Amino acid sequence: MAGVAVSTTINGDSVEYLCQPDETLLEVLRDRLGLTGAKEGCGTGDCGACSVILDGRLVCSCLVLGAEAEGRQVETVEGMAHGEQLHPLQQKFLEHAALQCGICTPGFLIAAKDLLAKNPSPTEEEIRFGLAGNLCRCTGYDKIVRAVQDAANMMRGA
Amino acid sequence: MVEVTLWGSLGRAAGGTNKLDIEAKDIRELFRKLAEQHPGLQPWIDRGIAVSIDGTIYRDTWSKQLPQDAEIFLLPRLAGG
Amino acid sequence: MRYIRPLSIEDAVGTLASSARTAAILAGGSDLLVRMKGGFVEPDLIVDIKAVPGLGDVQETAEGFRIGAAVPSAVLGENTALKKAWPGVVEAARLIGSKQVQGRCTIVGNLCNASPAADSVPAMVAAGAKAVIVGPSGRRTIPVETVPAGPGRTTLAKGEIIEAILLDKRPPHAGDAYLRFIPRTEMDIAVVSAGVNLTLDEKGAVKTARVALGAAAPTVLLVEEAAEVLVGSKLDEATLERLAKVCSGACRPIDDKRGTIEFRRKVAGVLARRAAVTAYQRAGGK
Amino acid sequence: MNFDPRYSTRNFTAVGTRPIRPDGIDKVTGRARYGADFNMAGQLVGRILRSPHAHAKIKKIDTSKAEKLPGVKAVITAADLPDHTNGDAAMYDILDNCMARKKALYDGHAVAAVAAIDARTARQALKLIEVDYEVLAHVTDVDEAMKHGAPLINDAVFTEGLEEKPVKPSNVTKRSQFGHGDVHAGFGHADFVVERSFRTEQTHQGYIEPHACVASANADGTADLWVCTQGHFVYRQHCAQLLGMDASKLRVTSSEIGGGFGGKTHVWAEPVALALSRKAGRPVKLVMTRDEVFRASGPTSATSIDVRIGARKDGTITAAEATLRYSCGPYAGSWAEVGAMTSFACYRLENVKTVGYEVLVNRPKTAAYRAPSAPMAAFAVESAIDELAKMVGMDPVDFRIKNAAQEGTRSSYGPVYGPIGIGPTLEAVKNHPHMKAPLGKNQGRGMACGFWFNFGGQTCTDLNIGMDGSVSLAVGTIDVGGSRASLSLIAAEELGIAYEHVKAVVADTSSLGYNDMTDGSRGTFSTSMATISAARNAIRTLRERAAQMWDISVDDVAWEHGHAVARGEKHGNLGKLSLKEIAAASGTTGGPIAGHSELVADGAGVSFATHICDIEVDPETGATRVLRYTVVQDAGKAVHPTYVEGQYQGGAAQGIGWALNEEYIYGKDGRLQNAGFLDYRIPVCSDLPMIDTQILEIPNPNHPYGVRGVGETSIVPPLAAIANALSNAAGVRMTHIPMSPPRVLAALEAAREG
Repeated sequence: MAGVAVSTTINGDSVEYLCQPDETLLEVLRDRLGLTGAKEGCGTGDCGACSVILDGRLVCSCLVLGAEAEGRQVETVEGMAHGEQLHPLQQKFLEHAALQCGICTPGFLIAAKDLLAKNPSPTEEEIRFGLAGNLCRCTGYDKIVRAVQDAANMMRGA
Repeated sequence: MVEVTLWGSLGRAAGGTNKLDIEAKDIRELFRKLAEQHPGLQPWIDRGIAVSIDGTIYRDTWSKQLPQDAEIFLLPRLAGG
Repeated sequence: MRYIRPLSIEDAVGTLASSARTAAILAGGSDLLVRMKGGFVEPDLIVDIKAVPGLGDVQETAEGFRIGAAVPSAVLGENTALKKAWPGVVEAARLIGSKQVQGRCTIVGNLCNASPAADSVPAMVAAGAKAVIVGPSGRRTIPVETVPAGPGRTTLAKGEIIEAILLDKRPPHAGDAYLRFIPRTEMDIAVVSAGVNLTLDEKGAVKTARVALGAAAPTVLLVEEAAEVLVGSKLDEATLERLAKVCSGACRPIDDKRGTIEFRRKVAGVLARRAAVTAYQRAGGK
Repeated sequence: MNFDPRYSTRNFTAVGTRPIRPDGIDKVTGRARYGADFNMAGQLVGRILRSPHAHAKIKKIDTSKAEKLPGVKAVITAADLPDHTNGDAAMYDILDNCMARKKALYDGHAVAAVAAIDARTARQALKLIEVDYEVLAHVTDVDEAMKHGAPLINDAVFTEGLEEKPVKPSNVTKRSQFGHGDVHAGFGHADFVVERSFRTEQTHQGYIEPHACVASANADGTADLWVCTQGHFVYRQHCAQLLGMDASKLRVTSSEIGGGFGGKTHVWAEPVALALSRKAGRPVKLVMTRDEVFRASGPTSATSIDVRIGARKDGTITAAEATLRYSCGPYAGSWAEVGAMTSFACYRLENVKTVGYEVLVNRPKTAAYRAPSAPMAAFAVESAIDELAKMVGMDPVDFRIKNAAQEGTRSSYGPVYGPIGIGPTLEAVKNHPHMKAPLGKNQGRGMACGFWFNFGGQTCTDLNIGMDGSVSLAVGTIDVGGSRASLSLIAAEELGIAYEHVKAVVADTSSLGYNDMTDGSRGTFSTSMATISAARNAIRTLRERAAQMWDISVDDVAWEHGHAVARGEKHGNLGKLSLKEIAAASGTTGGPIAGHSELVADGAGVSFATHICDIEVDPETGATRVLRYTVVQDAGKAVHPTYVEGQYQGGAAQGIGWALNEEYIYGKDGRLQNAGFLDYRIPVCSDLPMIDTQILEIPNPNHPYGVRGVGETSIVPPLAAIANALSNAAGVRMTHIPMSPPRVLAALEAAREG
């Protein structure tokens, strides 16, 4: 099996790695680059725990090959805060207790970030459908939706 | 002497009785005497029996005193999720 | 296993045609990677077609629209002209998977995966969409309904790639719609689905109609009798009743983990009826 | 020291506030480490080979080809896990479940495992293992399994609990019975009787994090295990026992846990990872795939339940009876027994009888799932209660209020209740604005009650006061949903300091005494009790140190609001000493200050909830949508109300999923058809409305702050609440869960055809 050399940008940093042709971007992030914020909940694109933003598009990193990241921009949960300054979504998730076990949280944060980038004033229904690709088994989604609403308010005000 | 009520299945293991009068000051003594008087109950005790004293369920506090006028009810020891 | 990213369609076709063993085309990967993960396929060669010029574009031409094989559904949803002309096709494409999957999945992939439950296919079939196929012996254009041969099988020959989907330019008074039934509100595979495409005459009567059903047979079903029911009508109650009945009757569904034969039959008719009403309204009918 | 757990009223300062949880920042930045986020140098990848057959004799396993594959470092079968269980039947079942010994008992049962240098090699190696199966007849349905002539899963099973020991083996491991009075006579006094049979399909806890661990066994007999679990001390005991180790030589560190809900209460693959590591001489990481999680870990029981309830014209229930059959997977369990205990627990009944049957089937070993066994029983009973209320002509809430259990009622499972919350939750529902909101076409409202026991258990904590006066709290119960925040609040409350100065962590098994796992809604109840006890012990030391600093008797030192205060006129000029000042001086007053506590937290207190829901049915497709949902539940005392709400909402959402779509679907071949999140349909964000909550606080007399467990009860009412709403919306009584669109549509069609 021939390894593929990849040059890409992750959270603004240039990164190079060698991966196998069938290795997913999720595996590369977690196992080669130590970026374990993206989680594997299913490996089949059904849970959204591995969500990342690839060239401005929300994707499941389990459904992207590591080789495909060549020359592209990848954003993960590790890149959301700036130093000690949390992203408004991160802050609001904490304040609203929008997480219990927290395994789905990185995926939700990334999906919500993408949602608000495209729609800064979503309705509750738009938030619910916008986040339907992310499964949470703990919260019943109530506090997640409220946190996203509150973060959207905060970001519009800023 | 306290009156102890057994749940249905335990009653069968004790020979078909649902109520027993036992001289016991605490849960530990209760279990010891139950096993002495009804050897068929030993496996049940080993697997775990919970003791309800006036409606409060005790699973592990074998030192718990058994008040004379209390309602003592034996129950299966359960698992939660 | 090798991963290659050809820069021309000829290279892609050449590589696929000359590959001695199993090769897989990668566009969005939302089916391929799942099948690889499950161990159902182990390709020796992965041909990523996203770097081929033109495959990532939606072009509006004199004849209509040309949708490249590597265009993700999310991009279709952002194309105002396409959405206006073919709202049913776009809404079908936008129902495939989650937001995350939308950023990757393509209607060509959806077609080539050859699932009878594929969301975009009944809408494309109803729309009379055509597939442009490139292969070792050149290009050919065929109706999309002739691509799937059965669950998981297509009529494509070795080395052939679908390069683009063609949708006709819309005449006035035309509308299409797609509806599917899923148990949840998102994330499910269609239990049964219906696509309806109508054109109306000046008086608002149906001039032409195409009705397609998904997850109702081994491949997507084009129900000609249903179209006949609609033509000439203004979708009065009796016509809609007959449409539902004909569609239910045309189904050859199975019992599986997603639904029963009875359910699929009944709901195929319900969805066809509802989709027809929406398509009619979109075509300007009242 | 004796600890008095009795409740006494007090004014809280920290408890009841809603601060940010201590582990929050790691979880929103992606830094929190879960089961699969940990790695060790030289680590191998472990993978498990699983049976494709529902029931098969394992005649021979040939691992030689796999062993020869370059990169494979260990291959194991049951032979590498010899039986150390010494007649402990429950542990033997866990051992056999970890690795099939003689027979594969369900689709997905582990039969062999490999450790290799990477995942690809491990996958290849699995394909090279040759297993010679003799496929046997199987049975996956609970009713079928009880029939005479059903394939026998274990021919050594003779039903326990019958009048006479049976002469023939069967798939029924146990019959259990509860109740009092004379149901026959009771039905004789009834003017109305409802009698119905119900079925519920098997569901999975559906935690988003698959089981994951890293095991490292050393040549000297010691080992380390990093694992996601609800009870690392329990996992240590299980693994040590199954591998024949001293428990003290196995250190288990719990990772952050990505959901458990009962499914991570006993070991699955961890002993296998340790055995692989032992054989390979290297650390082994073993992470289940989602497919494995569904096929081989933790589902709840599938059930078949008959209910009969009678009432007089005035609405008084005269008798209630239920027969409950619960699937256990292929190993004995007590799931129907719990169902039989909880069925009628909400009601005041003179005559009640419940009988449970534990049934073996060729499905994965049943595991606990949030108030295990109670939701199915509540579905059957609360559906029948609703129907009976209609027959009597009473409002369903009033009917329940009339028959609700109260203090002094003999519970259906035996004991007499102390102060309980069923009445108050019903009264709160009766007065809730939700009950009066208008409904539209095809919409209906339903309500239902739920009960759960709640547990306590063995618990210990260490509370260490630093020289700067800040407090580290080491606990031994896993934090599944914010308990580190509530326990920090408790420590702050008792010590009288600010929440910000307390940091709670979950200690590993070598750093703290044994703790039972986080199950039975016990985490905050038990560990808060131990934390209060530890804090009180620390306060005693703080008072002693203050007494030294002042050179007075400790008896003259009291502890008030985080300060030592000298009592009595002669000490009137001494002022106060803060915790911080006493801590700063600790080096010269006797060294570090700490409080410890080891206790058994009993007296958790039973829990009740009542739910209201509005739904809309599409009469043409049978699709049901939840429009509005309200949970009313007694928390005793809500320590961190936001996380209490979270428990209520999460439980309700799981119940809604169970009610509408979640189910294990088996083919005729006995294979699971939907082992993934695509076709095992847990609710997605767009499926649900906001879930309103109302927290009642009826103090638990057996906890110093009145705390009760809150984690589980909220999954109990939704199944029936939705069924009752559906009945009101569409006029059909659904008796089979889930009420999936095909089932609802079939019921609607049948009703239309009359």
